[in-house]
Amino acid sequence: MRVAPIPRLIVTRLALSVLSLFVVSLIVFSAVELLPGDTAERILGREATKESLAALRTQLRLSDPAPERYARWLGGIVQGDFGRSLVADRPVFSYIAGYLGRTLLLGGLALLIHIPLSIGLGLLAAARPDGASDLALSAAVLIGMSIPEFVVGIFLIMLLANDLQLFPPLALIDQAKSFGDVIHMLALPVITLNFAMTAYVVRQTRNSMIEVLKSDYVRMASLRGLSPLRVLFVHALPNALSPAINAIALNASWLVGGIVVVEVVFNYPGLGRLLVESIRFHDVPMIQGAALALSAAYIAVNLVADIATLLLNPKLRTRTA
Amino acid sequence: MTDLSVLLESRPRPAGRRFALQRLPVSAKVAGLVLLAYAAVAMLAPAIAPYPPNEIFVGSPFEPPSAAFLLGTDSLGRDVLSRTIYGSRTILLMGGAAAGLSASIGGLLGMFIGYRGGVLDEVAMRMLEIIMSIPSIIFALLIVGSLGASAPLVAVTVGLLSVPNVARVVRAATQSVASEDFITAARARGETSLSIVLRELLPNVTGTLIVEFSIRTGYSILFIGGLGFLGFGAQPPTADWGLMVNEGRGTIDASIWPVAAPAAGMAMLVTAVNLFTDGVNRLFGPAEQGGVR
Amino acid sequence: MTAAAHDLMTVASLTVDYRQQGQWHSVIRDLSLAVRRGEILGLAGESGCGKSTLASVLLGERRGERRLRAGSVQFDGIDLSTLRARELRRLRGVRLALVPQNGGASLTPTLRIGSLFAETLRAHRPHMNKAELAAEARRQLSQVGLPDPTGALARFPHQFSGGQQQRIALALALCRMPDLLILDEPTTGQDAMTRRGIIDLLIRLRLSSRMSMLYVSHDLATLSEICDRIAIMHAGEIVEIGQMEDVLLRPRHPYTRALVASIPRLEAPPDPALLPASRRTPERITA
Amino acid sequence: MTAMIRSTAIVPQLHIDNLSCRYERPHLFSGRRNKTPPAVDDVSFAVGAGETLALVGESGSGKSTIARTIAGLFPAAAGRLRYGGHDLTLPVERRAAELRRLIQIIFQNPDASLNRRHRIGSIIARPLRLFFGLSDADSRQEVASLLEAVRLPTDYAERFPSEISGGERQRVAIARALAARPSLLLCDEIVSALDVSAQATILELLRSIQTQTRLSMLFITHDLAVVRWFADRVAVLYRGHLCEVGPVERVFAPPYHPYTSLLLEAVPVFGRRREAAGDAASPAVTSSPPTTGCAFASQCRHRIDGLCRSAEPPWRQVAPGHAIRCHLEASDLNRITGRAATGARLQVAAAQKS
Repeated sequence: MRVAPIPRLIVTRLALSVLSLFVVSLIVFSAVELLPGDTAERILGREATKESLAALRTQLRLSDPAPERYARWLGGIVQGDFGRSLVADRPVFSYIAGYLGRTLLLGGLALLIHIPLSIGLGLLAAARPDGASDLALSAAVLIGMSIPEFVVGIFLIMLLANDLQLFPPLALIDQAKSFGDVIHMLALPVITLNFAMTAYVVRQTRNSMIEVLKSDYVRMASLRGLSPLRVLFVHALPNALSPAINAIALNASWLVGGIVVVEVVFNYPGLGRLLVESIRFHDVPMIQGAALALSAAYIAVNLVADIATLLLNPKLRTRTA
Repeated sequence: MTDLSVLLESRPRPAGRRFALQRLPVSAKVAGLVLLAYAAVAMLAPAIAPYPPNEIFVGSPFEPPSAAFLLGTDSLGRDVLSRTIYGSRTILLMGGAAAGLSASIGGLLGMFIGYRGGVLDEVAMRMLEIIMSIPSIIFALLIVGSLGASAPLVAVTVGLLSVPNVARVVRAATQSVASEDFITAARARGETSLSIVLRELLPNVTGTLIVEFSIRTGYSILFIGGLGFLGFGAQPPTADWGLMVNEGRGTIDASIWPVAAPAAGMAMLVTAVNLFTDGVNRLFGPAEQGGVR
Repeated sequence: MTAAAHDLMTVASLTVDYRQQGQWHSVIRDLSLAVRRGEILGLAGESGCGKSTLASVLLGERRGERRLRAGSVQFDGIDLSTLRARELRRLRGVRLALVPQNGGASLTPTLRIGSLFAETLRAHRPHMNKAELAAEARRQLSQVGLPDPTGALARFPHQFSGGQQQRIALALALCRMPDLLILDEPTTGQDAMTRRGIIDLLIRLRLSSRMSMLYVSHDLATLSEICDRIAIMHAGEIVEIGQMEDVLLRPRHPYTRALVASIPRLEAPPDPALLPASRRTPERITA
Repeated sequence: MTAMIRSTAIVPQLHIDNLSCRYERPHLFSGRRNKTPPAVDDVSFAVGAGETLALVGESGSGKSTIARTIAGLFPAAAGRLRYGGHDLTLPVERRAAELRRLIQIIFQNPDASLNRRHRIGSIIARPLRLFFGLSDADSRQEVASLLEAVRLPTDYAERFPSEISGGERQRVAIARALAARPSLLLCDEIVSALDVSAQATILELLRSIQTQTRLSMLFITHDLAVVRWFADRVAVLYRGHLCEVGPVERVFAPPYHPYTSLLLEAVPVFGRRREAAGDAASPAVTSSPPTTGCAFASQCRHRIDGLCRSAEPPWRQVAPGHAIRCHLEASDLNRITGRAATGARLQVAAAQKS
């Protein structure tokens, strides 16, 4: 009966992730089915004759039952064939790869700033609970969380890009020549994303740190005559971090969705903006590809976050019985 | 021996009983007043808005604020103040409906599976986990994009997408209450399941439900605003804040007001909701439930 | 011998306030007490009487919501209330140690038992090497009767039973052989057999080292097993203090009397009202 | 065997014959069931009218499981359970209202057993409405007299549980149980969470109520000192196995079951300092009890090697109504355990008494 808990949990999580992806594919496929018109009409446009439409339908086997078409579509995707974009008339796969990369770049940079910033601020707030800095920080992050990303983004553009000319208003990443350029261009979207994410982690870190500082084991550590630094960094911090890491994990997955709006605001050529535009143009293969890729990223982030929290918790790592 | 107990036992003083609302922190009370003001403005929109919201060229385009147009006019010469006032109706109605939908369905589902437990609970939780592992915004874009954007559809979609989150929290609260001995005592007396849920369980998860509703309201407003901004919410010419920001941002150099007014309305509304949530959470949240004594 | 030479810890006219909703309330009022060298003093009282607060003050702990309004706390002639943090730290663990009520919660969940011992030993004796630290920790753990001390070093606190966690907490408190050991309800909430095991350890310690101890508990029967003297605390004051036998067998204060009367014991029947009806008339006790 | 350990002096009302209980959790995906050792293994006893039977054991001995099984809150894996003419193997949902009324259970922690969102008056009135159909208005008088019966002021009806002390809360729980006019009260560690003064008050209260109503009680506790003067009979439970049953005077006098002897030694002697320590090693309790032989064998100081670990110990009647389940003969037990400090100490106490 003794199965090592961690590998078993990871396998369960992995299985669930694959299941989730499968459900996503079902949803994506059926949502697109609901779009007015069919693929043939979309390809040939409004002026198409009945005959050409019928010919194309037979060629694309559009009259097959939906489950059959779904299976065929899924089979293609498993082999890397996402179909051809109706608008760009290029294979979807090559298209989304670049967009996905850029989305991950933006999200990754945002997280890179987010993690130290929010944990640092949380610890700062916990240093003096209900003190002036705590109250000011709580108010600031709460307001930051309450302003929609698109508003933050637009006003940052107005202020820092148009008026002060510190940063470019649009994140035209294709024109970046050096890594410095990339940072410069992505500064505003990264700040925007951090506005929304900071509050939650700051609050979790603050609360759990306050809780941990009150705990018996921290009290006993200082009663054993350990130095304050050791009490703080060896006894308090590692235990306070796990709720914060949970919050970061939630934020990381939120990021995959939140990035859609920010990409549109900054005209950033990422997967989110691609999805929004494909839906506007009813570019079915592209919608499917982009939605699936974004969901896969989201699920992967969730999976990584889950496993990270599992590994950080000695109670889960070494369960007896 | 009875005297002994009088001598020895310390009795907590009966705390002055006050209504829950009175015990809210000041910030939450202020936030509550702001929310009431929003509700009043939304309800009285036809009476207080100086112009019909969608009437074009009541002034010339991009007029700066003046006595006639307190917040100026937009690119089509519509009165920004009137549109902003009417916009509060749209967002409150949609946000409230979405939050109400998720809190009620999620609440019922969470209580049901939390109380019943067993295999049903495990299966339901796995399903909720799968739904939650799909990013909501993609879900929403796909559904709204394929069925055609309309205010009710957006509200329902956003509401339903939050059901798993609410259900999970309420389920956990229910489970912790359901494992307590007063529930066991009720079972031992032979109370019906319905009576246990309504009489014993519900009063102990009401706080959680209120907090969840409050959280979901803030979340839904932001979500719906975002969808509106992307063009997947209420459609033109509706006075919708997200849509107004999107329409005005191209011409922000000509006039900031068509963007600033709805943006400020939105930011203040969500701040108020979040402050209120914070207060309610302090009243009913886990800290309070752990420390009732 | 003078009183100062006699007494290890002295508390004089101590008044401690707590802040609650902006107002200060006294939880300890004008309390004087001394722990003598080599004795075990029991401090008994019911929940909320201020005994845990007193223990915390005696450890030199300072809290924002608490203030010492009057009086002094001296450990071996050192005034704890004015001591600088650095100096206080040198006392703690080395000369002054605590065994808490909940041993399990007092062990940092993310650290292995070996690290807990190593850091505690190293905090005061930085030159010890790894092998010495491990050997010392093993010695301490086997002294408190923990099975497999070597294996225990590599394990996390949650992998032990409640009774074992309490033993580990005791071993950690003892690892520098403090002059004064403060025990705050160390057996409350434990099973009878676990309690017996911990009391046996303390008795052994008392017999072998004559370490001074302040044993805080609501359990008078347990206190009577190991204490030389007992102080009864009620509503922030010491109402009676004296030799264990005098206080428990010949209590004078009405509160002590009431408390003693309500303790269930095997040897003597309590108030006749507590006897089953079947046994109030002795002739019915036939085989 | 069952007949032997049943006291002959009283008419039994509650009959527990060969009860076994098992905690198991079905696994959703694998479908297999975790094989756990039974929490209660082949336990038999009876409680007569107006009698108090104390069920004594450490945590994990299965004593609470037995109470919950009698209350119909936990299924019996095997055994016959009867109360008067009623079958107790049915879960509480399928029991007749009359049976649910007759058996009431009181829990350890009144903080958890009273719904903090209800006023005390409404908590006590609930069984009145359920079992006697009294409306809230009709029950007001009855609630007041129940509060008086547990010696609480009648204006407590308006208070919430958080506004009274722990001992008072437990008295409210007792009042709620009494509201059903039960004939059997299951008391699950009801004083162990309370201060000693509150403990004494509760015990005295239960005693006086019992004198007035001829209530039967199954009193579950880990504290032998509490039951010494409170119970009529005692049953000692070790890891789901009954090891000794008998009238309280008999159980607290030699011969003892080796486990009872150990438990008795663990009880502090009030007002006498101990000058010698016992064996300080943490008892090597294995995670699961042995499947063969005596459950207590691994911890037993008087174990007979070869026999105790392999064969089930027999029940030995050492006096009328007093039975010990051990491989050792009564005379050996008397010689070995009677010599122990506790035995001597109790005999001293008995001598003082007479």
